[in-house]
Amino acid sequence: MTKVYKSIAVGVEEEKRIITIYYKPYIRYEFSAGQALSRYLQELKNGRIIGRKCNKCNRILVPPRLYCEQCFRMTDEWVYVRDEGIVNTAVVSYITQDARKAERPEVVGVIELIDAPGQGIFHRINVDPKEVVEKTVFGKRVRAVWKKSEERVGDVNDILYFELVKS
Amino acid sequence: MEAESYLYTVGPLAEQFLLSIKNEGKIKAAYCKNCGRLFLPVRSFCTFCGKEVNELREIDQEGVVESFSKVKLDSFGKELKEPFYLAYIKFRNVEGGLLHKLGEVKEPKIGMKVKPVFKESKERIGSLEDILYFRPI
Amino acid sequence: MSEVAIIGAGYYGFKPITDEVSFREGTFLAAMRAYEQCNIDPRKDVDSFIACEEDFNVGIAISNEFAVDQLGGVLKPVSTVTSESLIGLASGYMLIKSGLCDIVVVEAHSKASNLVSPEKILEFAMDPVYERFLNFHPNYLASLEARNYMEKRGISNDDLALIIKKNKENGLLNPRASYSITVDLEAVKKSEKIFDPLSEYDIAQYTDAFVVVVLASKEKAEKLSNKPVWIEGLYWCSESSLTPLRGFSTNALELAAQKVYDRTNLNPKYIDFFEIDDRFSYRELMHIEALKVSNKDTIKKDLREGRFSKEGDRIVNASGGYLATGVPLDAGGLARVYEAFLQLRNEAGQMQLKNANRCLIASWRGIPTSTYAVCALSNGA
Amino acid sequence: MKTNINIKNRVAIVGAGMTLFRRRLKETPQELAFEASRVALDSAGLDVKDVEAVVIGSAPDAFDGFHMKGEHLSDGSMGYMKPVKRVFVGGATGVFTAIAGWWHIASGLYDIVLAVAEEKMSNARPHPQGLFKYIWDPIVERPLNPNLIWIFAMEMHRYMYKYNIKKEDIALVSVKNKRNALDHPAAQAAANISVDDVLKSEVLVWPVQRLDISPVSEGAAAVVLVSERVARKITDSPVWIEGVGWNLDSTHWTSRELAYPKYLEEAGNMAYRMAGIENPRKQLDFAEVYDPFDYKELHHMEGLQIANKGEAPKLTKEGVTQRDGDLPICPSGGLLGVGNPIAAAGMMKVCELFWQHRYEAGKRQVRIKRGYGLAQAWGDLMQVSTVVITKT
Repeated sequence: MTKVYKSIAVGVEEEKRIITIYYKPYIRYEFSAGQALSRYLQELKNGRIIGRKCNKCNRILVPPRLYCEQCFRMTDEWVYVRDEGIVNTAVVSYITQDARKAERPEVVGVIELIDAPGQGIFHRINVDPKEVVEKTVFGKRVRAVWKKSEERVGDVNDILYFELVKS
Repeated sequence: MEAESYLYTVGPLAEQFLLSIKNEGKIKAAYCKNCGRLFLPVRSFCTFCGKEVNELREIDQEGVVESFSKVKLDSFGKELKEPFYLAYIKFRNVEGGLLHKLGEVKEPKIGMKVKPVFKESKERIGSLEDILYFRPI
Repeated sequence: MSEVAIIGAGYYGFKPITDEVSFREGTFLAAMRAYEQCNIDPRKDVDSFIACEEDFNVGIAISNEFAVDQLGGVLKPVSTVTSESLIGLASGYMLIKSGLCDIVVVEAHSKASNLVSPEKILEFAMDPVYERFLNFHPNYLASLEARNYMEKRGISNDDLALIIKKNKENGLLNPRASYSITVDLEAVKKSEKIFDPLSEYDIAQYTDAFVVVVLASKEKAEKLSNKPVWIEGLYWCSESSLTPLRGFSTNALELAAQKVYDRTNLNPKYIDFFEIDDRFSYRELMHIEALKVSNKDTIKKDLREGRFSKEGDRIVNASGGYLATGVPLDAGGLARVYEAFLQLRNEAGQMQLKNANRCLIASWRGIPTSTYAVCALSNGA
Repeated sequence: MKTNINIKNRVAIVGAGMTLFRRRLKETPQELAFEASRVALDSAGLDVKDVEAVVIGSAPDAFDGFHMKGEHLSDGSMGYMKPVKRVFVGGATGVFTAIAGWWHIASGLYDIVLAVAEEKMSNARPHPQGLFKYIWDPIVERPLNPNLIWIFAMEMHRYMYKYNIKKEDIALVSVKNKRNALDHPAAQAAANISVDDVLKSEVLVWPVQRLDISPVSEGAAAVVLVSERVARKITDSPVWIEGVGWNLDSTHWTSRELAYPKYLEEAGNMAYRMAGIENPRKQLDFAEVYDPFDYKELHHMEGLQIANKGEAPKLTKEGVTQRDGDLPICPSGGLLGVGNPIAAAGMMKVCELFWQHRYEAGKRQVRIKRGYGLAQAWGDLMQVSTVVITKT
């Protein structure tokens, strides 16, 4: 027999009547970005994308890492890559982070960088949602659109979004 | 890295425990039919023998201070304007006990007998905060 | 002879702040050192990896996601044990004993310097109905326990000062002991008892540390290492995390230690040195009792006679313990394994103890838990 | 991986139990863990005294709202004065809890181990989905304000693009599992729906719609694991754990091919090798594949090599995966139908193995012809899978 304990289900209205305990947590962090990502963020501020190259497998890792996870060794050098790539996947979001309805749909996806094959960046893509639904955006070439240099702070949001490269 | 806030359910038997504080001004303990233990804090299972528990029983309201400390820092590590005595209090024939404040006391002692002082019944909401503190007998 | 050995161990950090690395980079540096020591390639030689971490200590909701690349574990059996790192070590031990794995890597780290409010994180571990409402700094749970214990044993703050002095000064020879200092007993006595009856001296601070340990089966260990350190026995045990239910007890540690003694046919007399949790000064004494290194009637006398010092006959925390190195969150158990590993291989430099052939390690997860692990290590001599 | 398949000690499942899965339950996390444990122990005819060690599985601490959730759950999980350990591999935790229980016994150190998984998701306000932002990289991803569903939508869409798979074919999974769940006594989201209902449901993150997703749930599930010696003594019908596998891919999901779960192939191979299975499509009787989203069932069937790449929708369409098909997938009703209290949902799948093998699944019963069943779970940043293979 499938043994199921008859736990007590509570409806949304009923929850207001039973005793519950309210608690407001306070948990904050100041993360060390580390050597690789610190430089990455610094270069974003300069309007450039930088990666780390592993001279054993010859891959360029973006976002950069101090170590090559495939070869298990320290990566060897810093390499700038163009802010252009190919759309690997894309979706249209109609909801916010905490599951509320978004004011307007937002397209996000993974952009595989031209100069760092196999390495993708996760970001917003400024494209008609129709292109996503019809899957025509897949494989298309896109380029980063940056904030003005005085507005950049060293954050992934220094890139506003990626947009289609007009051919 | 947490939610904005949490709303915890307290469990079916602990709810009865909190209601008896609210409605009767009484601290009750959970009673395990299987092993015969009375225990606090109240939960709907017996930690000791692993059986379901669904009964509360009245206990002697007189407690004994097992230990105490003068609390000077709050949960943020900030200095409290009004330090208070935190105590661990046990009750006769009851396993476990309760953490609470001591009041109306100058120099607490381990082994001191205390009893709970409740808020006015209309102010009680069904929480351990319905007990203002424990005071010496 | 035991079937599982430690063949490599490496670390990075043991400093109050390690801003120069991310937690992943720090772990990578520790892992590289551990692998180099036993000359293994994690991409080829390791069968499984275990990371010991808690989400709220890392700051990521599923910390396991971020545990893999820096260990060389990509596309391998990697998992997380959310517990004290000695309990993670126990998992590696069991994986080898089962016959499934020959080499297992266990990792733990602390990036405590990333935590803005460690006390609020600890409060978040307490019970929302029965504990959190009082709004006190979680260290007061230790205060209650300390007063209860001190009263029962007739131990004074002067006695606790002896532990503080012993451990903080033992650490002076330990490169990992960032909090070691020479201790002026008078200054300790005068310090404010902010966590009444404890002062800041009685409470170990946090540290950043990254520790990686390589375990191997007997066959592999003998092939890869000329100085394997054998795991003779281990056990772990929890009582209840609910302080008001449990009261002040180290029953779970006592049981864990007894199980290890029973399984290995050892008793404290056969153990050359002890590395045990001392995150609160009085706790070292409670743990000594639970491990039967002393007992309730003799503990005060043994302490005052210096029997737990490096010159004594029951050496406790020759490394300096947490009071000297700081508490590296759940990496504490592995940190102690690292200290024992050096001693048992006669590689502890100025700290080296004579005749260090067998060590007992006891770890605790700190307040509000009652989770302990005990591990007996030996160099086979 | 040079995993040694000469396991010294065989392990059996001898009891299983669970709570209701619901959006909101009155019990505390400890109490839910207790209820599932108690029912599982009773079904094995064992007492708390018999349990030698406990393994707990639970997903992010942020859901229940407890730091060190394993410590909080321990005495509810029959762990008082016992060795207790919590394991955690994101969504894959439920099945992994059984795997960790397995290695306790396979090591020869323990004979009777309780494996318990629990999740309480509705404590968090305003919505538990908000918590998922903390699963992303705090430096390069969190600043983009991601929603959990984004990554799954990105994976789903890549899968659809690469193998040219249609939404209506994916929706068949949701229809099947929610219908299967009508026969599950703990089910939260059982329903008789059509493909059209799925396609017309609210679009959350295209291509993910409301009915493609499992619900927010609370609940617990547990199994009792024992050594061969004990199993022979206490039951005539032990369910043997013949294979276990787990595998974790790189954190950097943006540099992985999302259309195919390579890590699952590796985890599956590890378990198949141990169980001596060479052709899963032919040798398995049924599989409880992880299905938090409908496309995931298809994705996972392919990773498990039950279907060729891109061909799981075809098997589904042909009815192979129906309860009366040749290889039933998710006869329990899965996460889509029974509910998804994360770790507990994975453990529910292990419970289902137990009930199916013992012919205790009632109306959900599938035919056991060849003797093998499989449960699988998946998690982290689309990067980890855990697999258990059982045999009658």
